[in-house]
Amino acid sequence: MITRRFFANGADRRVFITIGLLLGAAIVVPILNIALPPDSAFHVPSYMVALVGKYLCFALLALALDLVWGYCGILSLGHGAFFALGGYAMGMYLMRQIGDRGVYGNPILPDFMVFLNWKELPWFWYGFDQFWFAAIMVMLVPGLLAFVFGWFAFRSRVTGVYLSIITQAMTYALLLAFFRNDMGFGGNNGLTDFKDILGFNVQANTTRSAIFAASAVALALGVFITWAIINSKYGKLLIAVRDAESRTRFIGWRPENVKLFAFTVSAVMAGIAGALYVPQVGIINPGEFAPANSIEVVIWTAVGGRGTIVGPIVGALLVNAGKSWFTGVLPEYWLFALGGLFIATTLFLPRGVIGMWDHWMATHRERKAAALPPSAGAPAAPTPQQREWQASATGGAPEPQPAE
Amino acid sequence: MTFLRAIGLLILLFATSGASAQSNETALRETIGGLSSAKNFRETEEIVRSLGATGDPVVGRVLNALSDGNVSFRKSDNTVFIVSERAGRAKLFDPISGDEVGEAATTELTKVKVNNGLRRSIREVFATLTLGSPNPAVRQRAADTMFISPDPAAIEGLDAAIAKEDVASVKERMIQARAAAVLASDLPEADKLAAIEVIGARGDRSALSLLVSYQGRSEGALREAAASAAAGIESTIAVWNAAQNVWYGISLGSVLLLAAIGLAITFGVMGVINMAHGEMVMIGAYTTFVVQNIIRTSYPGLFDYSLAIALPLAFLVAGFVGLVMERGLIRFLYGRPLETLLATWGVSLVLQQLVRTIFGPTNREVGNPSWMSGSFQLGEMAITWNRLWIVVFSLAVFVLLLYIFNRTAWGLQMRAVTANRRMAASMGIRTPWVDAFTFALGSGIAGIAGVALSQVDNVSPDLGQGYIIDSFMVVVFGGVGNLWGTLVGAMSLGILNKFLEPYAGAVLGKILVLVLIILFIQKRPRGLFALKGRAVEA
Amino acid sequence: QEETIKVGILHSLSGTMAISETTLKDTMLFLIDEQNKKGGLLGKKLEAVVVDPASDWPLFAEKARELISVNKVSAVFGCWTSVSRKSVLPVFEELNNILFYPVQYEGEESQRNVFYTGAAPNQQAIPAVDYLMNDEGVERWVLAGTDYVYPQTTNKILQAYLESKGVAKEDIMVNYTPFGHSDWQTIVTDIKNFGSAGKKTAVVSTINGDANVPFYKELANQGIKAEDIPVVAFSVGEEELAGLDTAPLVGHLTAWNYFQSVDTPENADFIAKWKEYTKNPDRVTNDPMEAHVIGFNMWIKAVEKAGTTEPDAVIDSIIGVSVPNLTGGYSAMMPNHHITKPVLIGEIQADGQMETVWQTSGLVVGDEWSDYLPDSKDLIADWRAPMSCGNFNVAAGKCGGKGTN
Amino acid sequence: MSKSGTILYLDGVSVSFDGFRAINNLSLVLDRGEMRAIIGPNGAGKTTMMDIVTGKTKPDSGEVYFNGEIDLTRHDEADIAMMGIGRKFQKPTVFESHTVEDNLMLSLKGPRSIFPALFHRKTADEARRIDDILGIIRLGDKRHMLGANLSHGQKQWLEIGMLLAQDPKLLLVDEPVAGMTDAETEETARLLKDIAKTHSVVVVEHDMHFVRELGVKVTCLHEGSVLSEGTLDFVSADDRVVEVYLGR
Amino acid sequence: MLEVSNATLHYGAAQALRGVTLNADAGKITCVLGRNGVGKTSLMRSIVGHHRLTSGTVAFEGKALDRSAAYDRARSGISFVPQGREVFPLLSVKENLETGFAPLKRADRNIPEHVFELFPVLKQMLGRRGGDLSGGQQQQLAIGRALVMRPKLLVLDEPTEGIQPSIIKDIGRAIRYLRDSAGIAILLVEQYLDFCRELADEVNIMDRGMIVHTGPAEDLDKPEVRRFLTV
Ligand SMILES: Nc1ncnc2c1ncn2[C@@H]1O[C@H](COP(=O)(O)OP(=O)(O)OP(=O)(O)O)[C@@H](O)[C@H]1O
Ligand SMILES: Nc1ncnc2c1ncn2[C@@H]1O[C@H](COP(=O)(O)OP(=O)(O)OP(=O)(O)O)[C@@H](O)[C@H]1O
Ligand SMILES: NC(N)=O
Ligand SMILES: [Mg+2]
Ligand SMILES: [Mg+2]
Repeated sequence: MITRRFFANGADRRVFITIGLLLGAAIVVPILNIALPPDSAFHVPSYMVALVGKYLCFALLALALDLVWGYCGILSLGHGAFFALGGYAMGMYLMRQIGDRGVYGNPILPDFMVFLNWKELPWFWYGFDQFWFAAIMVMLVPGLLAFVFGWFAFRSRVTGVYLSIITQAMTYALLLAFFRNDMGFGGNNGLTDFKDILGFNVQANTTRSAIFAASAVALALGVFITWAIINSKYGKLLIAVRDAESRTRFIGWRPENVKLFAFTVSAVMAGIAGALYVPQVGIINPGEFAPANSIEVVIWTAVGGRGTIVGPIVGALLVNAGKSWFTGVLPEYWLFALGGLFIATTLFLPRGVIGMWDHWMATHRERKAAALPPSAGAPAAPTPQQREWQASATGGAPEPQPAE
Repeated sequence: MTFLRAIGLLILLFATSGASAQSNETALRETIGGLSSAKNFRETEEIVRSLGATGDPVVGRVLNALSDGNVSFRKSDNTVFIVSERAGRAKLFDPISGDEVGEAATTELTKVKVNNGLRRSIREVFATLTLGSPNPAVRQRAADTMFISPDPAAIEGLDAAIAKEDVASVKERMIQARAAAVLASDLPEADKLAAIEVIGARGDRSALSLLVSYQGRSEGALREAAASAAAGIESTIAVWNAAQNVWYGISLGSVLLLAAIGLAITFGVMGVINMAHGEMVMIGAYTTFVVQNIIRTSYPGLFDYSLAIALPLAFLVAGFVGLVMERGLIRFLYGRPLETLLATWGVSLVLQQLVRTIFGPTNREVGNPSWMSGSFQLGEMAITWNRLWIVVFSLAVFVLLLYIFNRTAWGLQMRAVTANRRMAASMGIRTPWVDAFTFALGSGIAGIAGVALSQVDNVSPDLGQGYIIDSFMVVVFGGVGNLWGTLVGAMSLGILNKFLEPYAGAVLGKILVLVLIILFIQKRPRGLFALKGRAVEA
Repeated sequence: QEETIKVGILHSLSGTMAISETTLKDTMLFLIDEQNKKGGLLGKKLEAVVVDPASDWPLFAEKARELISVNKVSAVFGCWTSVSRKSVLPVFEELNNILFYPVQYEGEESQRNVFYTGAAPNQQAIPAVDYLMNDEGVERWVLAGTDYVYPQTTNKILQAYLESKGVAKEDIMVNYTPFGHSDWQTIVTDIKNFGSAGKKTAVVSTINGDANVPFYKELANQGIKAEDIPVVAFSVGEEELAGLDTAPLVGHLTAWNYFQSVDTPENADFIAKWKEYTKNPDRVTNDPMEAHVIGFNMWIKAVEKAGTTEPDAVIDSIIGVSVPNLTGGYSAMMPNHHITKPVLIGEIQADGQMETVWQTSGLVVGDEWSDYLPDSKDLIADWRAPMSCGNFNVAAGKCGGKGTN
Repeated sequence: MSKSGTILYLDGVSVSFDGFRAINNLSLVLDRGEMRAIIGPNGAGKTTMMDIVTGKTKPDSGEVYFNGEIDLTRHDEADIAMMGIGRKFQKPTVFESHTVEDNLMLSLKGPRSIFPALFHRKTADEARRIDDILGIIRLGDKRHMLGANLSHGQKQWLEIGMLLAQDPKLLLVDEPVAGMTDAETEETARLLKDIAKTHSVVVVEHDMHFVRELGVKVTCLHEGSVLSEGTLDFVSADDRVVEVYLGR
Repeated sequence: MLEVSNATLHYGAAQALRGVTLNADAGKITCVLGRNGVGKTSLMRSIVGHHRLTSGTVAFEGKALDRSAAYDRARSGISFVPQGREVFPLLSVKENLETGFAPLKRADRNIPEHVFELFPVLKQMLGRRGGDLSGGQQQQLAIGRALVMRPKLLVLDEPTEGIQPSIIKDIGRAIRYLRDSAGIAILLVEQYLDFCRELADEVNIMDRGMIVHTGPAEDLDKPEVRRFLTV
């Protein structure tokens, strides 16, 4: 039991180290990018800044998903939707900032509206010329959608795969809707050709570095908030709802509210991630709503380790860095590499990178504490065969199951 | 133009009045020879018209070949041949006798070009030539062609043909063709009113088309008659349209059913979130491609049986891949359903890229065998054979699975193992065997779905991706673990889609369907065929 | 290590667009290979840098940045969809590099760093409609497309064009379908119904990619013959038809600037070498490939002219460069960064090839700003000094679209 | 019958599943502060009756009142639990990935909304209460063990502990001593008698020694309705009870 | 018939069995008793093959079982009534019983009449889903299901839990009948002391993962044995 507590401290320490690293990166990376000459060994190229900045946004998205999936058992296959909505809110602000510098020189209407013969700005574009308004919308729109969607779904006790599938239906419907040019969001091409953010040129190195820093800080904040949530009594409740939803009801909790809160917070986090992502990649289009994108987020989280705070971040960084790297060096075979990575992860790191590390450390410590000869204990990372045996032997999984 | 037609008419009269037209072969040859010097489509068309004007049935051969793009002339001497090309060589046939007269490299030949307008003319000319054919089906086709492109000059020819005709249905078509020609002529109003009635009674789309266009050209009583006849047809067509929507819905539903039914086993029954399901479908489709490819190159005569051959093969190939997947991967993940998502996603990426590497990224051609091509008319509804067979096939697969699932020992063991693997083992059930073969069954079924889907969709490495979301939607909408749910789910989504599509358009229709699914799940949080009671919560 | 000139290839090799773009990657490798056989460029060998943007639009931007910043390529050949091009535009602008874009598109763009070697709407859509109207006597039009920007814009232009030619509104039916639409039963029936109004009807299809195969299969099975209701497509080439039994589709039309069947010595030579390079006697060629051939040769020539691969120099020197195309003429790079091309209308043949049935008498200059859209008819692009502007308003007499005052 | 003064009042309650009547016109009244033992053959409807009271199953007909005034059929599980009805399930269900201690902590009486939970800090009072309960259920040395890793009997005890932590007005206890040793059974009987001093309790059991130990009024259900009611001796002397339940 | 020798078992780092040695003979009822959490279930599950022993052996009819999977053990004649019933919830009662056919020869694939004699309620409820049954009914089903397999060794983990008194008596009679007529070995885990005392030919007492006492049923009245069963 002492080991447990010690270990719990270990997990907390890891969280704070992560926060520290992120805040450090927020300061150091821009300095290394801007202040050092390009030929310096410590210079961080702008290319890297943009790339890592993008990964950080993905990490925040994965963390958001983990809050609901890892800790509350809600496997959302539609989290990309919240990310994309946040991105669109930011994109709309950036579009309005273009002003009359668009190709048609129309001071009000974005280019895509001009060439599709729109005569005036649709009402839902009002206000997006103000940053504060856009910033509110970045959080409000995904949050509200999640709230309304969750309110109905959780109250109706939609759980498990049924919930997963309707979240997928939601993002798919949004994908199709945003594809439509008539919706007024630029159709398939989405929103592009951004010029300024808060009066600074989005393409300038300094701006990039600033957005990078903002992403790192946002992620650090996300980590902190998630950590605070998870370690509160509410966090325990969240896990209780994940494991035995109906049981919580019989002791007086309302699982629908428990889930709704987490789902909404998570959607807001995803929205912020999307908003930071857009100025860094320079485009937001309906592709972000694609169900496959949301599934990928699930995969990052699983790779890193579901139900841990650092896991999704590690997973998002790892998979995306892998993708960037593989698509460059193995353009024709990278899918084999990535697919193989996923398969190998499930086989050899069944709890994800972080989960496996924890498991290993825990067993290691416990064994030490129990002072058993090593041969007597079960091996820490069982081979596939052994695990199959265990899986079939233990019937249900010893690890938490989702509601379905 | 009118001059040519007049000649055509004369000759036609001559031909159909029974006097055998002594074919002047040299003259014919000369006319045909002109094809080599025609400078544009218009000139070619004149030659076609004058060939038709001979009224000599032998020109049918060359016209047919021309329409199919199989007429060429030799660059060296401008002789015109009917050709049959294969791999850079062409066999040459005499355009009149049809006898093989030699061979040439395709590079030595120049093809006589045809376009749609020309093909249309050939079709018309052909019709007038074949109105007297001994084969009633050919006569009927001729009459139908003449109905679609009415020509007042043909009235007399039709009259003669009608008089001779003894097959009632063909006769009726001729009368309708005559009526169409009458409308196009400058005959008196009374004749035209009678013609409108005849056309109105025909009641199909081409009749409607004629009437509507005539309505635009006429006035007074004729216009009114045409309008009311057209309205009559339109109202019957509206009824047929509704029936057609149902049929389309069923047909879309059966495609969804096929795509989903394998998943109903691997996911619905076994609980494996099988993201590689679509790739199993794809493997089935590629198996079909390979089978057809071999048949095409080595046993062309077997083409009509290609699907029958592909079906068991696809089942085996996809089933085998499933078996390997289960043994190599899935079996380590029982009890950890969510991780199957990660692993099978990986497998799906690998399979896609593998197929891309082996077969290339582009679409591969999978043809419809003749019994799956074309359509037949049921009232005003065109039912395509491929869709019909797919409906039949999907239901057959469904019934088969239902039988295996509910009536066989294997089915029982399958359900026991997936409910509680450990306890099933203690009942003496060989769980690894059951797992492996159940997964293989689900994959094999997906494979044979691929055979069917290759008939309506494109065979490309992305094939599976196009179906995976719909498949999950169907299985979940119907209620996980319930085969009937999958059937009813697929059919209701198909029909719903097809009823929304005409009003909302394909895009909005699809969005609406998704929104309705979301709303529906609120009402029935465990799908259409939800299991209820303690047993489920336990 | 000998110094090379690097050329970036930015085409999706996986995901939904791989089906179209992979061939273009192969084409580029082939062209680079050929050029190296000829001794390379400026005395150096060319080196292809291939990356896979995986049909993922933001990834296009990332990969473009990687090609330019990390791999230091001199020019990039890539993109297919408009959205991928839109996604990389700011990158090319910021890092000042060159993109050759080989696919027909909706126009309404002219960017200093991009060279558009595919067709603008006036090089494809409008001549096709003219052909149908004049040669086939079409009076009633179905504009069917995939619901995204290229079809939407093209159809907007066509609608305006048709109306200017006196076609009534009720004689135009517009229909959009989602990407990858596979169940065409209803729409094909609608087309059939629309076509039975007694007027000659044709379908103008801007249906994209994957959706075409099931569309044509349905057309064939429902027995819609080209003689009755011809379909003219702008996104269907030899590559797409390779996946279809074209026998029932004979006579349906496509409009492009190149067909594999074009009977010229240049083309025969190109096809032969291409088949040899790919070691596949069945490999087909298509229009975007030709666009890359033209673009690549133009770039080679411009680099030779400038004596450097420096983008600024090449951007200046390439205007006016003219290279042989594969249809027997010369294509020239115009100041608006679009090129001159012939327009060909072809009918689909039973062997999956297109047979040219009509052809513009001369070359058509790509018109980036459509004359049929109210806000773009006054715009022109000219990247030569001193104008050097992609959206010069001739009415206002200044660069920058409309101008604010 | 008057509802006032009753803690639980069921009248004419029926429920059927796919045509099978599990509860058939059942009437049962429990006075405030009363403890009642319920026995009856397997499938008599005892668990179903608890399902109805706790809101898990809605009756097809009949009245179900709590505290004489609250119509339980109009409330859902969480409401009912909040009103003060606690339940121990026949098949023990605990939060598997929480420690024994956290299982208890989540069950402790207190506000049940999100924000208080978010900013909750464990008070000394709560800590004491948890320690007390751990003592009662004898899982003190397992307080940091995960629920999943408890043996069957240990889970039974934890369930009882969670019920105690809720401190409900009415306790519904379904087969509390199944899987316990005889000694533990006696212990449990003592515990329940202790609780019954201040609470109302309904206990379902098949263990007649245990029921005897409790020494309270016994109701025997059969086929969804009351077969016999009275002291244990009275009920076990009933021939019908012997016939369908006790056996000879 | 069944010999367990020196069995140890770990859950992760926690040890549940510490060198257990136990025999169950044909035609005898062998009882295992012990307080909660001493490892009875762990032992039974190791015997039927749900857990793999860390060390030690399990032999059945002279053959070592350590490497064989649960289904092979079932096929060799071990059938198991687990604690917590584990009926297949979505299968009907009839189907639940029929899962026991798997190890049988085709000719034997019927449900023995004595199953329904023992548990008449199962006959009435053949069509109902297992999961819908009441707790006690499920327990009856679990026992019935094990009997369908015509076992040579019947392992029962607290089979009387949740069952009404009259049927407990019937189960007792049935177990005795199975021992006497079919001569099968019965391994019974029980908390219900009286039941055990009446039935057992031999009792084994467990404590903290070890067998601390083995002897005839009468031993249960000895205080040094009782000590292990009190709180
Ligand atoms: N959802 C359901 N569907 C069908 N039958 C059900 C359902 N729920 C309960 N039953 C039946 O209702 C009856 C009453 O069940 P209940 O669980 O209340 O019995 P019980 O008195 O608690 O029995 P036990 O002592 O065995 O626990 C049983 O016959 C059971 O099979
Ligand atoms: N999966 C597991 N992981 C870790 N520890 C476990 C696990 N299962 C059981 N244990 C522990 O092993 C010990 C023995 O458990 P077991 O279930 O064998 O006890 P038991 O004698 O059957 O008890 P009961 O009478 O309560 O059923 C218990 O202390 C329990 O906490
Ligand atoms: N540019 C296109 N075809 O998207
Ligand atoms: Mg009960
Ligand atoms: Mg036990």
